[in-house]
Amino acid sequence: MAQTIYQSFSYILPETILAIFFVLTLLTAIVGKRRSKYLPAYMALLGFVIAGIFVFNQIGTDELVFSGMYAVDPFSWFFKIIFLVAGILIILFSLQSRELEAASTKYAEYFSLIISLTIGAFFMAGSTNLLMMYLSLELVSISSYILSGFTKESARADEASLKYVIYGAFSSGLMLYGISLLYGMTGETNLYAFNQAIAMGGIQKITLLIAIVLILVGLGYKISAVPFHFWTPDVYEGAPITVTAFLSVTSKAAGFAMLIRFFKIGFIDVAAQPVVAGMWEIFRGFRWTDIIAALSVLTMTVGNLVALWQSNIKRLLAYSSIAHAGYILMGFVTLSDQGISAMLMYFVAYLLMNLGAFYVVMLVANKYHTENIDDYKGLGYRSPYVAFALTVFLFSLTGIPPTFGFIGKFYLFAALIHTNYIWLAIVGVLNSVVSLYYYLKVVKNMYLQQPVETSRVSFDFGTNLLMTLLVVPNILLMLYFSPVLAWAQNSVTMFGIR
Amino acid sequence: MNLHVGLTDFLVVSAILFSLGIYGVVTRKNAIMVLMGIELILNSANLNFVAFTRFGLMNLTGQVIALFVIILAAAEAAILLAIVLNIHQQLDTVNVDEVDKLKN
Amino acid sequence: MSPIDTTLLNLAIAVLFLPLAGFTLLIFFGKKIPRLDLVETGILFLSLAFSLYIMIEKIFILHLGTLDLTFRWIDIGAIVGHPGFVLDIGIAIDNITAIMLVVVTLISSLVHLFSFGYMRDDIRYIRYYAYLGFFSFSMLGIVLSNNILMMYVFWELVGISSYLLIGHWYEKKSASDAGKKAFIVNRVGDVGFFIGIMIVFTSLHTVLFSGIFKGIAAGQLSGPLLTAAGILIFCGAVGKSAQFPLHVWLPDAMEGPTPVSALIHAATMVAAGVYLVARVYPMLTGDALTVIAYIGAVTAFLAATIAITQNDIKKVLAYSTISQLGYMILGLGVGAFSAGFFHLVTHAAFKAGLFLGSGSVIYAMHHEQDMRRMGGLRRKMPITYWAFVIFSLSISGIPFTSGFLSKDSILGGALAYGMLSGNYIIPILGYGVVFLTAFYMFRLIIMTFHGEPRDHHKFEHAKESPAVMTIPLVVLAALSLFVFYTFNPFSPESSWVMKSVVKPESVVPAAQTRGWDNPVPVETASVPSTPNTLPQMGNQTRSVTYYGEALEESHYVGMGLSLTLAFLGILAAFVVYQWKKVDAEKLKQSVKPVYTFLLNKWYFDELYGATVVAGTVGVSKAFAWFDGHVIDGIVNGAAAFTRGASSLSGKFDHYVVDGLVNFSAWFTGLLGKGVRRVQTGKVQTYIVFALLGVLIIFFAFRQF
Amino acid sequence: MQYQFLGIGFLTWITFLPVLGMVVVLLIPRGNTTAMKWTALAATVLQLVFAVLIWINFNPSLSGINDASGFQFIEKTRWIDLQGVGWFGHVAVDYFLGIDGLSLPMVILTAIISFVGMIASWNINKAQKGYFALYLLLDTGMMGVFVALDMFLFYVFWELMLLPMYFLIGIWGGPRREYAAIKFFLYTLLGSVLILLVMLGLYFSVSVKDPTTGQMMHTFNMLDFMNAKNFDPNSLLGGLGTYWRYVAFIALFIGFAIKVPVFPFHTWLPDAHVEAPTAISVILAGVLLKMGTYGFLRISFPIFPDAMLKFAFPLAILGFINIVYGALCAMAQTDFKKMIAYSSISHMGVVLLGIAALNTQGVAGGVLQMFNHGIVTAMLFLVVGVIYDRAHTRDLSAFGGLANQMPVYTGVMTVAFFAAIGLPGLSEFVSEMLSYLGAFQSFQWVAIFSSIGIVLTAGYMLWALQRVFLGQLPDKWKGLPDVNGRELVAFVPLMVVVILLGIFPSIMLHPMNASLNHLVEFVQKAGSGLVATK
Repeated sequence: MAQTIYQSFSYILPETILAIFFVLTLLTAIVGKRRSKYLPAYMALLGFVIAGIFVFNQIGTDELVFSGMYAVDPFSWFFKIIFLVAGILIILFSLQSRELEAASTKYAEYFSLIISLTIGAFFMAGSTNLLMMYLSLELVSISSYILSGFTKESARADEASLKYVIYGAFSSGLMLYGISLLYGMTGETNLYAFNQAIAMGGIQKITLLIAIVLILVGLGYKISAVPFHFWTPDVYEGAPITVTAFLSVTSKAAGFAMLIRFFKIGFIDVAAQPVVAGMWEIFRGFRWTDIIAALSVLTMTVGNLVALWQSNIKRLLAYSSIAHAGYILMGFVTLSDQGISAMLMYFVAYLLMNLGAFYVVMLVANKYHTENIDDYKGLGYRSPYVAFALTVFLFSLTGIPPTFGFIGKFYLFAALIHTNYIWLAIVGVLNSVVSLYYYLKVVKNMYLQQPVETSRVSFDFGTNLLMTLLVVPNILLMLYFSPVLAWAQNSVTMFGIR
Repeated sequence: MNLHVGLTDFLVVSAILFSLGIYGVVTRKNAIMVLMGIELILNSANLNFVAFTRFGLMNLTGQVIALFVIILAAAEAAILLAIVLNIHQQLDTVNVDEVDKLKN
Repeated sequence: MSPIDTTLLNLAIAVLFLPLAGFTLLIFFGKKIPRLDLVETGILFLSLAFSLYIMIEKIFILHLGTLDLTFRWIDIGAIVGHPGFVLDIGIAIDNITAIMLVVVTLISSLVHLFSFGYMRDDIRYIRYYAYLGFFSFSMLGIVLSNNILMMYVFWELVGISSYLLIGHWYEKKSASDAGKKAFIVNRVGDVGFFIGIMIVFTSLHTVLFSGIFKGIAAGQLSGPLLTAAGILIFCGAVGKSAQFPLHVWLPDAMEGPTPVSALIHAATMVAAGVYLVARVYPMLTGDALTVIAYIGAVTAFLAATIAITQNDIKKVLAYSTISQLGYMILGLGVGAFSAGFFHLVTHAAFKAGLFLGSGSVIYAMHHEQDMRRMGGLRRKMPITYWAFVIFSLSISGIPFTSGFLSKDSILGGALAYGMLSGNYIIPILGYGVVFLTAFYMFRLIIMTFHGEPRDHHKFEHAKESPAVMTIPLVVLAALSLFVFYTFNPFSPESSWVMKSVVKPESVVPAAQTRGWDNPVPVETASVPSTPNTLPQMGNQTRSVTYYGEALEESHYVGMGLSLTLAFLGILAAFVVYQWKKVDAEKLKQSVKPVYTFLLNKWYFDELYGATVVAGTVGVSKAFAWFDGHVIDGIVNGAAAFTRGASSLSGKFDHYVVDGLVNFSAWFTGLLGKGVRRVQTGKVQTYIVFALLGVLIIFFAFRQF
Repeated sequence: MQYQFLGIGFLTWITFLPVLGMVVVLLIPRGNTTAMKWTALAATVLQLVFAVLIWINFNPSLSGINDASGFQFIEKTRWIDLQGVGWFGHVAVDYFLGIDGLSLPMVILTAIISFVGMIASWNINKAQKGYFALYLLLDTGMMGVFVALDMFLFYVFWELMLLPMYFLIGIWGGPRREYAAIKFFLYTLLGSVLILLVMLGLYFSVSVKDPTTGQMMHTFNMLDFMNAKNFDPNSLLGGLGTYWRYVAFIALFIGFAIKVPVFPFHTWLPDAHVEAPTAISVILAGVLLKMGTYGFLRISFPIFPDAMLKFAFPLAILGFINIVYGALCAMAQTDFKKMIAYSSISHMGVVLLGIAALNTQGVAGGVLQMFNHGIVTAMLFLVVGVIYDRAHTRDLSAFGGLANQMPVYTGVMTVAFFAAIGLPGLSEFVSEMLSYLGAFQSFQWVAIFSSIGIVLTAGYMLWALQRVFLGQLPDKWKGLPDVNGRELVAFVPLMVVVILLGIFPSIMLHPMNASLNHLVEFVQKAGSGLVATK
């Protein structure tokens, strides 16, 4: 049941906390100058931790607040956890990033922007209202525009941010136009009402399609699904590694959260009885699933194939992240809670492996001053542990046991097989085989080829510790994944759906 | 003689604006002009919202949304201008075509 | 089982495994302990003693039936509704076995003795004796086994030991080639043998001879399949006994040391084929037997013709071996079972003798094998010479020799067959060979021992071989006389061998026998032969309807015919080579084409070389290429295309295209390439593509 | 489960001992290579000990295959247990190990080969720590595949084995190692993802009563997959002889065929073998190839008996192609190792032929051939390794007359070669004979044509033997030393096995019989729709 505005505030405590710390972090620029330059980082970290505590308090809540604008339900809760973890990790990474050192005077802005982006992501995950969707999306976008161009001394960062902002603004503009059409047709901005409106029928389908496709542009751009992915490689390559990592996880996950919620709440046919347990019907005559399926196939295939050609590892990871978007989309095609839970599980895996990979890339960039795959030659002999970690992450990205990435893929394919999307499953597995090749290219350079110079390069304890924190779950969660699975399965419930 | 202006007229106008916006974004080389194109797109949407509210639907949601959008548009414009400024300092050009160092 | 049986069986097992023990001993301790060759030889003589005891007990004293010792080797159990799978193997001793035991051990031990002298200063002396031991083991295995599978097993082992011994001087390429050739050619026959076994086993579910015959008698296997089985098993014999068309390996096998040739490639191993046919005789259908008879006849003739032209002393003997083996096979084929086997025994003695004799000559001539360089050795080495003469008389089938007895009865059988079946090709060939045999044998003797020495240097140094080498010769020479077999030099039937080795009852369905084939006429069978008339012999003609009769009828005719031909042959030899009445060279010139044809062994090697060998090698090359280029290429795919297309990493198509299958590889290349192009770095192009995407999606899904 | 050591089951020991060793190796400080070697060796030796223990305590009368009570040394505990939300059902993955007559020979083989391989890799002189660690990991992977009865577990082990293999070939391999390693990895992964899909299909098609709660649940238990009654009739793979079942069978087949390797999926093999270091070629040919055929027998046949009966003949044909094609390709090789690689293809063809026959002797022969070929081919690769270590070339034509130079070596390799030729008295003869006999009963002509292979094998083997050992010894090899003690330690056990099994094949056949007969009977009955007698 909906809540009054006043009550509602108690449900957005985490967001509020983050907002407060956004300000505080900014303030440190003024007050904490002559104290540790890392003060803003610590402040932001503190903010995330406290917010985290409040988020944990919300476990199990299933509420719709601010008169149906914003849902606080297990689904969004799951994503919030992901965002928090990602945020914390990114902050920790940033502390070691050499690129950011250059702009260390602007740490306050940097970290506050990370917070603001996270806030935006929070709202994206929970918004059940078209306007809300648009606003939160814009919040995330704007923060990321600035972040990607943050080291404005470097030309490529500037270029990245320029492309990003133009492309982003354009896509969101299209999305907005689509929203306006939806509003015009239903007179509603609330997804639930919108659902009922469609259920009553009398919607001009052609217009509806236009609107949906336009909205899809906005969403597709966020999750960088082909053909709305073009900004991704350039921005990922141009932006500072930490930001790239952050975008590749948080903003993408947020985009997915929004996508799933929009389509599920908007188009689920509550009346219809599912054929397979856990599947839900969408309104007859709407073939979103086909669109999504097409997108997913396109996305993973293009992502993988182009990744094969990359020589810059950031760019390679950019394309691989596109491909992964494709994999995740497969889960949504099934239109089943099972598929969604598989997607959620995949996010956990993706968070671990992708951030890990980017972390190693950052470390290598710090010490070896290169992002070129060919310069990874002999890494396995010069910095064994880092190389080992990267190997684990890459195999996890490929989805080979004994890594958690395997479980992620495993459940995606399971969902597909269960709902008889066998052709899609086959495309998926073939893609993962292709992907093996370019991940192996890195591994090959690290181990199979002799280093040019053999001096050992070692990293400090903190680094190794942080890396271990990423490596261990990647393997451990494969050996015992039931908690994650349970969590994912319980998190598919959204407010107002069954 | 008073000619009656209906919802459709508004929609048509907004559609035209929308198209013009897209055209601008795609064709203009100058980043500022591209920004203008984007503004056009946003405002065509705004026009829709307002029109829909004015005709048929008797609630104010549309107008409210329009307000929000205007604010956001301003914010976006600010960011973009800042970045363009930055670009100009770095590469001294505002031609989006010449900003293509990042590619395969 | 009565105690004496057990004793004999145990003795037989001892006979079997003693040489193996010797082999292991020599292989592992040959280097450490000196003079192990004596041990090995001792072992052989011991087993000879045992075998003699077994034979005498079995045949002359106790007249025992077949002794059999069977045990279960493999039992895979059964599943419901299917016959179980068990393999029983073991040993059995009947008269044939008993005699063969003696033959093998006797020749083997004599060869061991002989080798003391012949191989004295060989680099791998001990290894040589080890292999001899191993061979004896395998050969005895063949002789003793009571089942076709174990026979096959030892068959192969014999092949291997022959391979090792032929290639004993493997530094010579020709030697190692010869060994390889022998093994592979034999393998070809063995495949047939193996298929035959498969047929037999799958239809009868046993490999024991007794079981097989029982099964066939019960009609579980009959018709063309039975004939096929018989012929396929015979293929094994064709390989081992160097029958046409697989005879090509035996002459090359002469690359091995001469004693080896004597033991393996004259007396025992090559006789194994004959022994095999004798073993499975009851299951051979009429058609199969006819095929066998023809193969035998052809082989005998073909080899004899070639032997005439050869100048290498061992080559001559080799071809004579082939042709004699042809005789035995022919004998079995035409139904002269006992005669065929009898010839095996006698031939073992005199042919081994011939080889050892030639060995002695070669030894004296310091490993000179070309007869054209010899001559006049009679005076230098009398013992060898006289032994040689006896062997030659024996092989030519002159009375008072063992050869006369056995060969004559075979020919008689052939003639009988001719009468009954009405086709005289086989007997004609057979008798023709008698002439040829006598001719080439005495050509050999004259060229080697008579006349004037042609190579004086070698001649000077030539001298009679030491006792260890002459004693075996003497022994064998003695054994080539009739007394050891019968006291009536003119009646083979009275020899104990023929008496104790009786033609076994055929178990094939009567309809598939050659009606007259059995000792007693088969009423059920439609007797194919219309009564034939004998050549005029003074008395009136009368019809013969079955083999026994025909044999008696043909006996004297046959004997006379063969004697005449033999003497003619010897005469011819003397005319040409001794008294030089006819100039051999002129003769050659006058029949040049024929001569060259024969000299080149009917061009069999060339034929096989050009067809089979070249074919296989060619195909293998082709396949290897196919594998490297096409299969890998399918996998390597349109590497060409992608290489052309890919500007970035040539590696990529090399690897990935390789990894994926053709199409997807091509696809990958194309797409990857294509999509990469799109990433121009110009944001507006991106936007255009996005819009394009929107439109495509919109139109693709417009239809609701 | 009564067979325990320190409260842990034998199979767990035998499977995870190497991992234990790996941990120790990793802890050993860099540089102390001797300690690493001996640790690794100790692990493999202990594994061998356990293998022997298992073999001793193995009860040959039990059948296994589809009958849970027929398995031995069973260890079954819930690994993943999740009373999920309704629509997902009860998710359960078992840690389910057990062996029957089918897996026993493979377990023993793996133990032996790992031990031998360990000895063969004694003089690895580059990054030893990594090598031995990976080697042991590989060992675990292989052993796991053969003892796992839960398909999920099976798949994990199956994949687990890929990673170390990739590195072992790629880092310690020959000149073209990168190419070979990647080729191997891509091929095998392509195969295994197909297996993965089929596995999922089975998972959702089969539902059994959960022993604890009594509700219906999906499972990865192979044994449940084999029981036709467990399939939901309207599920993807339900029923008999349906389109999807055939598809699944073919997918599985490709997955396993790539490992075997069956023509035309074999091109990874020559490269991998040639480039891999000796010990790894030994493992590859000795154990990895067997996983493919093991997969057929353990998974494809009993789970899809209907499809098996349908595709038996094509399978036999493929076996024939493997035999002849492999042999002919081997004949054309000049690289010693490559020749032996192709000979493996040929010999695995015999396995295929035998198991395709689907009768007692055929399957028994096939499985025995798997074991024997493992041993023999291991010997062959060791032989090549020995000569390569000394002469640093594998070109057959570069040698000659080694028989005088290295008599012991010659003796060893003569045994190996003759075993490979299928000489009676040596192990491979028995298995090949059984396979051919079986095949002859089911597909007469295929068997007859295949027997050409007997001649061809003799041909190329003897030819190679002649080129390397006979003839004149080139001067440059005058100094080659004969095999040393360490190498003999690797050779002797294998030779003993080869000869022993040649004379008393029943040693190995006896424990297999019950299971294999049951397998044959089960497949034939279940395939033709009748319910097999448990």
